[in-house]
Amino acid sequence: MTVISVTLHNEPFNPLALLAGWEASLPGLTGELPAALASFVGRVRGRSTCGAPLAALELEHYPGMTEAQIRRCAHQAGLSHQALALRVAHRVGRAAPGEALVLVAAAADRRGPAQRACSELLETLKHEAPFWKKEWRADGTAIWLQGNTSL
Amino acid sequence: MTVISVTLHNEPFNPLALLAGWEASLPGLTGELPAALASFVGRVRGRSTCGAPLAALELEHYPGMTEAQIRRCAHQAGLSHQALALRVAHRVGRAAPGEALVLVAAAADRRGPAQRACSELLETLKHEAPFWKKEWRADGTAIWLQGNTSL
Amino acid sequence: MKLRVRLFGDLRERAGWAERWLDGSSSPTPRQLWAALATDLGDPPTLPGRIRVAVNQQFAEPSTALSDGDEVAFLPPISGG
Amino acid sequence: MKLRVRLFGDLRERAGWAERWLDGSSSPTPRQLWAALATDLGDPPTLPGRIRVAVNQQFAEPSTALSDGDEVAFLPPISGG
Repeated sequence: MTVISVTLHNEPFNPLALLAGWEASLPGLTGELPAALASFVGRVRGRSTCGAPLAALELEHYPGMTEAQIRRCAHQAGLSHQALALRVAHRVGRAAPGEALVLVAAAADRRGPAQRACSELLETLKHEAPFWKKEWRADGTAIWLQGNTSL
Repeated sequence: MTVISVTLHNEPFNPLALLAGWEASLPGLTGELPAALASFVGRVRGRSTCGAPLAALELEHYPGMTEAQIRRCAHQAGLSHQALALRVAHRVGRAAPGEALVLVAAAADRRGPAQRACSELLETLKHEAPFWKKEWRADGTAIWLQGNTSL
Repeated sequence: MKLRVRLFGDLRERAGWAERWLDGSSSPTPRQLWAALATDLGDPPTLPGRIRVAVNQQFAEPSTALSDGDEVAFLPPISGG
Repeated sequence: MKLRVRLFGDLRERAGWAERWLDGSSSPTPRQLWAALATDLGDPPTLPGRIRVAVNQQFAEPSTALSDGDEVAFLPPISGG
């Protein structure tokens, strides 16, 4: 059974501080400090998808459904790859370039399962968790992104 | 050109503190906080490869060649996957269960390159960087591991 | 039959509202509900393939039979992470 | 010709030494040097495939021609990370 933790953040969050706190909590949750920890941090880019300077990225979500969908994605990734524990933190609201958008972390007994669970969870939440991104450009114009950036 | 940083640690090190410090240094090295950061932390297991309780893991290396080989691996992974920056920290000497063995981190502009560079670097350093592991068991016996654990 | 209808992203902005209780007596499925809403948006009545449907906060088929009090959401393409 | 010879891991422990300067006049390649060392280790003279060779801290073929002052290392199977 994978231990799953999901949080949404309406203000800037420090992903590596969250990661360190979560890892330190694992012995109490899974019985020991797992041998393998894979993680990913995504941040707001300084440029829009069309290359113009970006003023901010606005993240809309569907309160309730978004958290539930992330948990479903995590549950599935945990089952598929025998992860011991999974952690997702995601920003919502208006975020400035350089600020953290997402943290995904997977703890497992071996490096392969940890890396695969982290990677799969990152992909599935991008496609299955309801978030919408609006790019605010430096000139005051804004556009809604239609779907995800390429790998 | 990938910015590469490699350190070996003869004493316990805090991999997530190193990761946070390294990420914070990146704007000065690559011009901005990269949009994608993938990382892996490996720790000493509580059990030996044959399942017996482990007292400690001893890591021997080849001073000079080990660091140079890690840098070669990182250079190659950076070229292959367009990583902006790569970080490796590796323990040497006698390490207790739960202590960090290795940190590998990759910063890139997109999630795919960051994850692939991190994963490739972890695999290649396992096979191309001279480290040798000796398992010390609770009963005082010890064996040298012959090659790597499976993925 | 009352339905709680929710819109997100560019759909929400174009409609000018995020959430409404609507009478669903003549819209027993999300697909028919969309056809009724589309007029207001100035869109064709056919639900575009890119719009996903959620009923009671779970993804659902556009042909799902709706019940009184259901929450129906129309979701433009997701871009998370 | 003097060679700086280094052993690691179980090879080092079995030999009882980590580093020695040896006369390589009759051992112009790592393969021939191994054959000379193997007698001390009680091993057959053929270099096992699992042992890798490094010359001056870079991986090298067992047939590499050695020069005076070279550092030659015999590396048992690596297990890093």
